[in-house]
Amino acid sequence: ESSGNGQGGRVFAAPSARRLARELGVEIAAVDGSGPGGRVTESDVRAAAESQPDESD
Amino acid sequence: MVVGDVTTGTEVLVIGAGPGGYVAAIRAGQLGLDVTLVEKDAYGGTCLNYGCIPSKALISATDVAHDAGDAEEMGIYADPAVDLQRMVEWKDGVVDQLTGGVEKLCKANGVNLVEGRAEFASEDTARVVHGGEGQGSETIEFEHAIVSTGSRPIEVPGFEFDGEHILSSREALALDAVPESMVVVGAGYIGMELSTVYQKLGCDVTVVEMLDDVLPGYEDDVARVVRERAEDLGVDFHFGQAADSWEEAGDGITVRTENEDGEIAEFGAEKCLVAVGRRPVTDTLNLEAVGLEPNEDGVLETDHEARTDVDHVFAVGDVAGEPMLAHTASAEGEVAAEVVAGEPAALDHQAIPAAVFTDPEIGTVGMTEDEADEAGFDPVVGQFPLRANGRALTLGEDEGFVRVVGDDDSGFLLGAQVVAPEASELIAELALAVEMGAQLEDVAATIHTHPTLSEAVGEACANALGKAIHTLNR
Amino acid sequence: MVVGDVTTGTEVLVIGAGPGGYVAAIRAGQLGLDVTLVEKDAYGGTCLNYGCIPSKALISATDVAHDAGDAEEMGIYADPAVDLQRMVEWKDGVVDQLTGGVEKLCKANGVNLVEGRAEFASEDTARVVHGGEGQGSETIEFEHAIVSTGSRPIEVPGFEFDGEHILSSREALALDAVPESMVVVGAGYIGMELSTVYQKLGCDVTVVEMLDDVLPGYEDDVARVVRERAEDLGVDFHFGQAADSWEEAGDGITVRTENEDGEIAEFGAEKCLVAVGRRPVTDTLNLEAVGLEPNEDGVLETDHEARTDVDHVFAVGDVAGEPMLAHTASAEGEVAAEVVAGEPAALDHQAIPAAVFTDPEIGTVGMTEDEADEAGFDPVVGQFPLRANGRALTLGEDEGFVRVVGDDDSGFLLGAQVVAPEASELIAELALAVEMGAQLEDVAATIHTHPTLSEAVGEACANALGKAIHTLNR
Ligand SMILES: Cc1cc2nc3c(=O)[nH]c(=O)nc-3n(C[C@H](O)[C@H](O)[C@H](O)COP(=O)(O)OP(=O)(O)OC[C@H]3O[C@@H](n4cnc5c(N)ncnc54)[C@H](O)[C@@H]3O)c2cc1C
Ligand SMILES: Cc1cc2nc3c(=O)[nH]c(=O)nc-3n(C[C@H](O)[C@H](O)[C@H](O)COP(=O)(O)OP(=O)(O)OC[C@H]3O[C@@H](n4cnc5c(N)ncnc54)[C@H](O)[C@@H]3O)c2cc1C
Repeated sequence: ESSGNGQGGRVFAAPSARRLARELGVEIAAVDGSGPGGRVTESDVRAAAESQPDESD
Repeated sequence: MVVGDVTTGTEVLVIGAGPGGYVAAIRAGQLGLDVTLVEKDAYGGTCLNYGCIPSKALISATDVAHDAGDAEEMGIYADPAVDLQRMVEWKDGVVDQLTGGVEKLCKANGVNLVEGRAEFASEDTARVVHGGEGQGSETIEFEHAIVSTGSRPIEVPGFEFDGEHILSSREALALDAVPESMVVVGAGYIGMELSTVYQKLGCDVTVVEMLDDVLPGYEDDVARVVRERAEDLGVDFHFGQAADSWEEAGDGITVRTENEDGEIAEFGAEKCLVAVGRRPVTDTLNLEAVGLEPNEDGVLETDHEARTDVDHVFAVGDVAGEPMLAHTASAEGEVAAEVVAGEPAALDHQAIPAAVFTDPEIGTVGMTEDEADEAGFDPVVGQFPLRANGRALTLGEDEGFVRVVGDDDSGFLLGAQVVAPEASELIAELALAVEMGAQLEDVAATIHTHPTLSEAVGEACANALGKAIHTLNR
Repeated sequence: MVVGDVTTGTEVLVIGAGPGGYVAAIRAGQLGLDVTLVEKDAYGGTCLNYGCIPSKALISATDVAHDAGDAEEMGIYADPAVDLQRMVEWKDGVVDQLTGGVEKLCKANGVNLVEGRAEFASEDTARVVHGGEGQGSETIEFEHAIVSTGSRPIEVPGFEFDGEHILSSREALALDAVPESMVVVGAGYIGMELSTVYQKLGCDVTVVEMLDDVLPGYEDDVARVVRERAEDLGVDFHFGQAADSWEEAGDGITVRTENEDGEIAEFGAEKCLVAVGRRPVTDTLNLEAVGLEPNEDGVLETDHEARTDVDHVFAVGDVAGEPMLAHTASAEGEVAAEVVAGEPAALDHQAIPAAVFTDPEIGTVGMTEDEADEAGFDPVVGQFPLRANGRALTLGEDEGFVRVVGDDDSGFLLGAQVVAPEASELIAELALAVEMGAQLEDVAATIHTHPTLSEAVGEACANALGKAIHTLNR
């Protein structure tokens, strides 16, 4: 299995991207990163938020 | 209702003003919450009054004297005399400045300060008994509570702290004269920091430790650097020895230890410092009243928002368990305050650095090679010896190394172990790197100022990539 | 052809074995290139032999003595005696260890070492005259050349270095006794570092500087912290004074200076150190032969690949101009070697940190607030005073601050100015942050170990975001 985001409890993303994920309600460990090595960027988080079904009622 | 009892209300009640509690209170105040902070003893808690700050003050001051007395090679001839009482007074001045600052910052951020001991009275009230005779008490209604009551030293059976013969770290940081000799029970970080200080001050230190090396939990080669330096300073180590009993003997005491095979050894000394760990303070809070029960280690368990099993009660710092470190306490305190204020905060830190202020210092963050392996990564390791670092040589302190652990597939930096002068500062760059999800290459390609110790950080990362300049690459 | 002349060939000829040249040579060797490194004097260049390393060695050793003699407040009583000759010998030992290491690393990486002075003979040959009488010379045919001949101190007219009365930094780092008094011409970083050392060693130092403060190029509040500390130590400053002439007087000399209005002032001293800047060494290379001409400042101009106007000739380090720093030289050396080897390397570093080893130290990286403004950013500034940092107080060194400059729109960290103990190490984290394109929030959200100076870095970033804990936010 290749290493990547979420492996071994590690999230490879800057704190600013992780905060954005929390704001947008995105589970960052499940986001595929487009940055170097698979690092999750803010735009990855935004893209994940847009493609995510709206869970609010 | 007893005389002098009043009832007040608050949005957030914080119990305990250590680095967990006071930071939570200040942050809550910044976020516009009505917050009350109760402290029974001293602002700043263990950390500022009896822990981090006093120990680092004595370590640094001792080094000023010791280094000058040990520098003939550099052409420096000195025989410094140390007046420990005055050193401790200076340390107290540092503490006062910082605790005074904490009090001022709390007030400036609108925190209500209450002096006294708090315990829960119901799900949403706490009773505070004010310090001193006849000072009365009050009942505080709260919407949210943040428990930050910290920890206290564990006592070894038969070695109750008496402040005269058997000392805790707190008392060892406030002696008015250097003892001739001292037995230190426990070679964890507190025991090792204080053994080093006292040995450098001219005390004959003997360390007895149950396990087979200093600094359990640290890798062998890291611990070895610190142990060998302590041995060079004259500290006498006895491993595999459990403290058994003690008795007065002449002007001092005899400490008896027992090894695995039941063999008894005796160590004479003027004083004995017991430093075998710390335990959360949860027994004096009447936790049942709020519906909480600590786990078997006395810890209040919390989730990623620092929340306990009871929704409106949070726990931060030592009382919430390992790692029992001041900066963890503060980080948790900030998160708890932000969560109470409705912010999307979480304890999702990837990197909690830790430092040990021995000689040389240790700084660690993230995973070791073994941990990376267990977590399923393909670890690649880079290392750089301090003796190949120009700045270390100009400081006359060239023992130790910087080691970094990365993932070979992705290049991500997973952790680092530093044993070096200023390791506590060097770990900051590596913690940022781990926290940000940096790759080894990011650190290796960053220009490091010459001549600095931090060049060793860059080179260790370069070494992992097979392109260090000042050491041979594997 | 003269007697003893031979012709050899090499893929890469590196001229000068300072931190620019030897790093280029080692990297070229690592990349499998056939490389020849010519050095006329000593491996390690100015940096290891007469610059960074000797100065930092004397600064650190002096501090060991000075700090102990100045710590009564901490309960430390000492009156250290310094034998400068022995201190300089110790320093020489440090230098030998490092230069020996450089030589070994070169050999281990397959670098051909040639001792002698090189000059270009044609577009693809250089002539090397070996050191010492009758050692002969050789002609080296090269495919690529990397020029790394460094810089030398600028002489003030009338103040030719004589090693007795008028010293350059090189000689000031190798005295065998502390002069009673010294006039230092120039308050740049070299002048300030050495003034501080000599004042602490008991010499009466007078600094004369043409401009109106110390450390031209640094912001006022940064320079002020260093100047005031130097004044407290007893250094006597005279600004707006240009060195005019000198003459012998009794056992020493009288230095005459002139201000803007033509008024003359006189300063008596045992010795005079002139430290008014450095100029690239390009005049002894016979550059015309290879088709190159330095610019009016003597600099060999280069592009983002460290390449000169002549395609197969590169220039790195001081000879390629500002910033004249050892780590810039090394970074350029690595890039030049990689470009020669066909790698896609470039001098695209976003962050070149710089340090000044005064008391306290200065560390800077990236943009100041003004520079950010001029570059069209919307600067937001965060600052944290050292006197609110616990570790600084425990070190007894609480002057200075950490300042960070970010862009308000994007949150990106653009630069930092640190004046603090260990500023040279603290800047490493900030350099990584700037290099990686980190946001203020990334650094602020990273947990910093307690108690460390690096907490001030985190708090400065938090302050810029309005959420520092230990200082009031604007
Ligand atoms: C010698 C020593 C050295 C150390 N060095 C370091 C170091 O270098 N770095 C590091 O990170 N950590 C260090 N630590 C650990 C550090 O001190 C703790 O991790 C930190 O203090 C935990 O903070 P806290 O807020 O959880 O609790 P504490 O700092 O223990 O504060 C708890 C506060 O709560 C108050 N309190 C308790 N019960 C009540 C009550 N019922 N009502 C009102 N008030 C109450 C207490 O009086 C106390 O002030 C050291 C500890 C020791 C002992
Ligand atoms: C007192 C002092 C303190 C300093 N402190 C610092 C500091 O703390 N940090 C920092 O970053 N920088 C510092 N510097 C600056 C630093 O020393 C230079 O930036 C650095 O040495 C530049 O490296 P270089 O390789 O370009 O040149 P150099 O180190 O100058 O090396 C050039 C080499 O080329 C050789 N050479 C010249 N011409 C020829 C020739 N024709 N043939 C053969 N060999 C030749 C010379 O002998 C020399 O060894 C300091 C400088 C001084 C003087």
